[in-house]
Amino acid sequence: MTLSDYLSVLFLLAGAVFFLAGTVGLLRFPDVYTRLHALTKADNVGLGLIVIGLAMQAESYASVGKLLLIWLLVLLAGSSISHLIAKKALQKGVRMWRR
Amino acid sequence: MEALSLLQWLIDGLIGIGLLWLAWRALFCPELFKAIVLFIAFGLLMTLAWVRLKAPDVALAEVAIGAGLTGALLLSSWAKLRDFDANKGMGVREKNRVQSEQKTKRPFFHWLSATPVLLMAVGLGYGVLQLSPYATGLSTAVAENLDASGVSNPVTAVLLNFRAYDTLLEIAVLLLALIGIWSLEIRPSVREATLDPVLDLLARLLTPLLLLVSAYLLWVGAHASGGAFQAGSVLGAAGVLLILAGWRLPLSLAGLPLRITLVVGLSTFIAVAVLMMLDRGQLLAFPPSQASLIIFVLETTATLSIAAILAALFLGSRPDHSEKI
Amino acid sequence: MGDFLLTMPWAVVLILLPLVGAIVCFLWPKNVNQLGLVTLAGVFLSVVGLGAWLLENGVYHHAVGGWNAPLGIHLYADGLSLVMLGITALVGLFVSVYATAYFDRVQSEQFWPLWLFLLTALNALFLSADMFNLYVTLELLGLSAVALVALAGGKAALNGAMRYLLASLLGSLLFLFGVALLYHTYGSLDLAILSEQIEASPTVWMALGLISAGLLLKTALFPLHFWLPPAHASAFSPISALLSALVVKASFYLLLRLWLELFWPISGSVAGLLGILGVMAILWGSLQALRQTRVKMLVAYSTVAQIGYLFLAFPLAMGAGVTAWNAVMYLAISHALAKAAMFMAAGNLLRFGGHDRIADLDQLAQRLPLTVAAFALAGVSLIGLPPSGGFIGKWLLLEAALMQGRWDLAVVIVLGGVLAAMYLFKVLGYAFTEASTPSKVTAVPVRMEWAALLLASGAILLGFLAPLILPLLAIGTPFDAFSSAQEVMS
Amino acid sequence: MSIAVLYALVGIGLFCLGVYALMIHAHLLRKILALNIMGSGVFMVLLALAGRTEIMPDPVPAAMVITGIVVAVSATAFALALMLKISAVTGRAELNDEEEK
Repeated sequence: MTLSDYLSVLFLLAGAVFFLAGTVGLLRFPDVYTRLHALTKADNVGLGLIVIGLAMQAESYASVGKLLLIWLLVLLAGSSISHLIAKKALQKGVRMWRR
Repeated sequence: MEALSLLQWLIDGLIGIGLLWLAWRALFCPELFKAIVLFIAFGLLMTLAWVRLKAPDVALAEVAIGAGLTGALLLSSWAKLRDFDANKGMGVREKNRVQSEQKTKRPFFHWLSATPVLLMAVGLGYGVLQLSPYATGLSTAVAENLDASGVSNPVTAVLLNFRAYDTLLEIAVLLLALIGIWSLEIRPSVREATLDPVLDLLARLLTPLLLLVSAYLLWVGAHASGGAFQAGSVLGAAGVLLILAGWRLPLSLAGLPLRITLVVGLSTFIAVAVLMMLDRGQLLAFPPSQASLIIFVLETTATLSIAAILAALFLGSRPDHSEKI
Repeated sequence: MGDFLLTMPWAVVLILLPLVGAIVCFLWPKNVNQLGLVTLAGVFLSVVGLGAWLLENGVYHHAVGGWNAPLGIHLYADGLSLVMLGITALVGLFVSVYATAYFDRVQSEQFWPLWLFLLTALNALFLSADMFNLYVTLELLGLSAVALVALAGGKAALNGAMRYLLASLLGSLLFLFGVALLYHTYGSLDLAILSEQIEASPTVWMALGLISAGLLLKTALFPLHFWLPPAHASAFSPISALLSALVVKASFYLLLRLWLELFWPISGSVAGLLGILGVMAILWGSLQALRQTRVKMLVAYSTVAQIGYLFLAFPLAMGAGVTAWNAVMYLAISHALAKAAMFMAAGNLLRFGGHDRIADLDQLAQRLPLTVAAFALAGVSLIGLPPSGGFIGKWLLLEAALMQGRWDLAVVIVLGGVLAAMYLFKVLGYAFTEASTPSKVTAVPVRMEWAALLLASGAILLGFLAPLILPLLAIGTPFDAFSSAQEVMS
Repeated sequence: MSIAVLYALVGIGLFCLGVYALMIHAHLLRKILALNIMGSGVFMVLLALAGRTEIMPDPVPAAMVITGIVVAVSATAFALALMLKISAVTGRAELNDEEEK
């Protein structure tokens, strides 16, 4: 294993940690807004780290480009949909959680 | 090697158990909305299973149609059902609705149904275990004739050449479903689409990208995973997104132009079938030298029609009527 | 001309012509009635052409795409397919003429594309020799049939359509599961190849069980008939006619074909079970028909009973081979003509009085003589009185039963006829008398009365045509594999 | 047991779960879900058993499954539309067993 392999593993593991944290947050957080917050962490940062880790193993620049495109698409879709869900929840009068 | 195969078993086992668990939850959890979301997750996991089974073409079709479009159809139908309940004005309480959503037949009937189903499961399992552990099916026959088929992706070769007649009838089924739905004369949903700037922007950004992806899938289908159905469903998804963002077909296009788009795939298929019949005396027999061109034409028109039909299935009501009412 | 008849690929025309017709009707709904009738006439002529071809050359084979089985799909036609195609075209033509008068503008724009899709599916099913292709045609058939039922739009029709759709989809999936198992056992989907290779094994048993269960559900054999009466009784009358006469027969045809090609060599013993279900269907269907208070519901239950007759042939064929199969095919086509005519007559009653309550039928024999005559003639064939087609069918069936000393089945055959007479005379009796509550009446278009009467006369005429039809049925000896197997056994 | 058989058994499980749910549920949307899961089970058996080989997996089942998926979405779309129509007319997305009896 070369240095880049070790780095890859590191990034992938870090990404997995974010996904795990995001999932725990999704299950444990008290209301829809905080859950969305947890979810986007997994999507944005977690997936970003995994994309970096995979990009280091990619065989061509084309596949690096594809990986980046996937990340950007998920960012775009994830943020739009989180916005829509939060807006709908506000419209329906879902209260924000207070301690 | 040993460890790797153990890891593979672990992954496949987890996928299998996950599929069964999701299916069970989707079918028996009390709330319908949850059930639908679980079903969509089930579709996504199915996609993984297809990849594990070395069928990337099927995986693409499953994720676009099985999980994506079916999921969108289910969710929008669920929303319309809830709107009916709200419009009835009898104040259908949340509790009532949930009761109707999980209503089943009498417990006696559960046992009556479970027994034969269990027997069937045992019988089928035994039948499958009795199969010979090695079988190649038709893979050698396909490989031998692949050169004459005009494409190098074997699945596309089967779909659009060796068994193109099936595909012709399948596009007919798709069109028939739409005609059937239109003849039900469902009133267009009264609720105006709430125009949302973010959704609008998303639709504007994604539509060109989806067009590009669709064109890529169509082109790549000849030699790698992809093809008319995958391309058509991605393009159809763009249509669904536009419908969700509140965009509607202008009335001037909703009549004959739309109908022509809907049938162009099937019509081209029939026209090619008849031409080949006249030329070579056999239905859908493509001369090997021109097969790739013919398949490309068939796939392109089919993609257009499939996309239009899928988007129209999602809309539900006839677009040329919706504005009049 | 003779040359033309023999060079045209009629089988392909039979599949593509109605499909093109459906597309054209969908695109330009202005002249649907004319377009549809021209298509039907074309289909009818193509069946005649195919018949001429088959008489000259024996069976018809067409490897679609030039790819031979097992890689490609084969179209196949013999006498059995020809007779089914013929009855479909004939009934279809008369129902179409009837429909041009029955439906208003909007309804006919919806009716025609769906009906032409249904016709495509029927023809494609009768001509296919590939298991997966058959699955696709079954789905095409089921969806178009359900969409047609739902056209009527009322509570009952929509419920009936939904029940029908669920049953139909379940049946198709069971069928597909069986096909999957067969494919993975023999590596082929082609009927001819499968029929050569098939041997008894647990996998094959499961496959055949699933396929039969799916097809029996679609054929509505007792006790899987629950979906049929609501769907057939609540649809528009011409559509009820198509469903009862043709759609149910299509899945029966497929079951018969698969039985002859695949099942017989390995599962002769299941025939007895099918026979018992057939007997129960005859008795249960007839008794339910007797209890009904509305004409269309009565006629629909009569279909449940008549389907039972078709399954009596399975136990009898063990000893009587070709006779039993001839009998059952004769019954199937006579029933198609008679039942279509009967549903059309019921449609006339509905149009005339605005209802189909049996007890309130008001002197119809005097006021709608042609319709009542059509109902009565169709009834003669259903009961099995000479000289009708139904009589020939039951006579052959009785012969097969008596030949083997199956007195029990012979009794049921006769008893079914008596019960049919009872429920049909119940309707006819009220048609001659005055009802206590006279109702407002609407004129019935002449075309609708004559279409019903002519089809009913056709069912009677079949009684004289046996020397013509039985040789047609024998083209390509579809029942031969069966009689040779029988010789080995005896 | 191979991976092919493992997935085939999962397919059988899905199919049987679907049949059971189809029979006992009253809500039509649930019945439609059940049919879809049954369909997925059949497709899985069809495709999984094609993997019983060392060489390239058989492409014919893959083509059949793609056809099946398209047919299934057509049927699902039509069934959902019919359900909405029933619900609009009768006020309930269920079949009425009682009225017929």
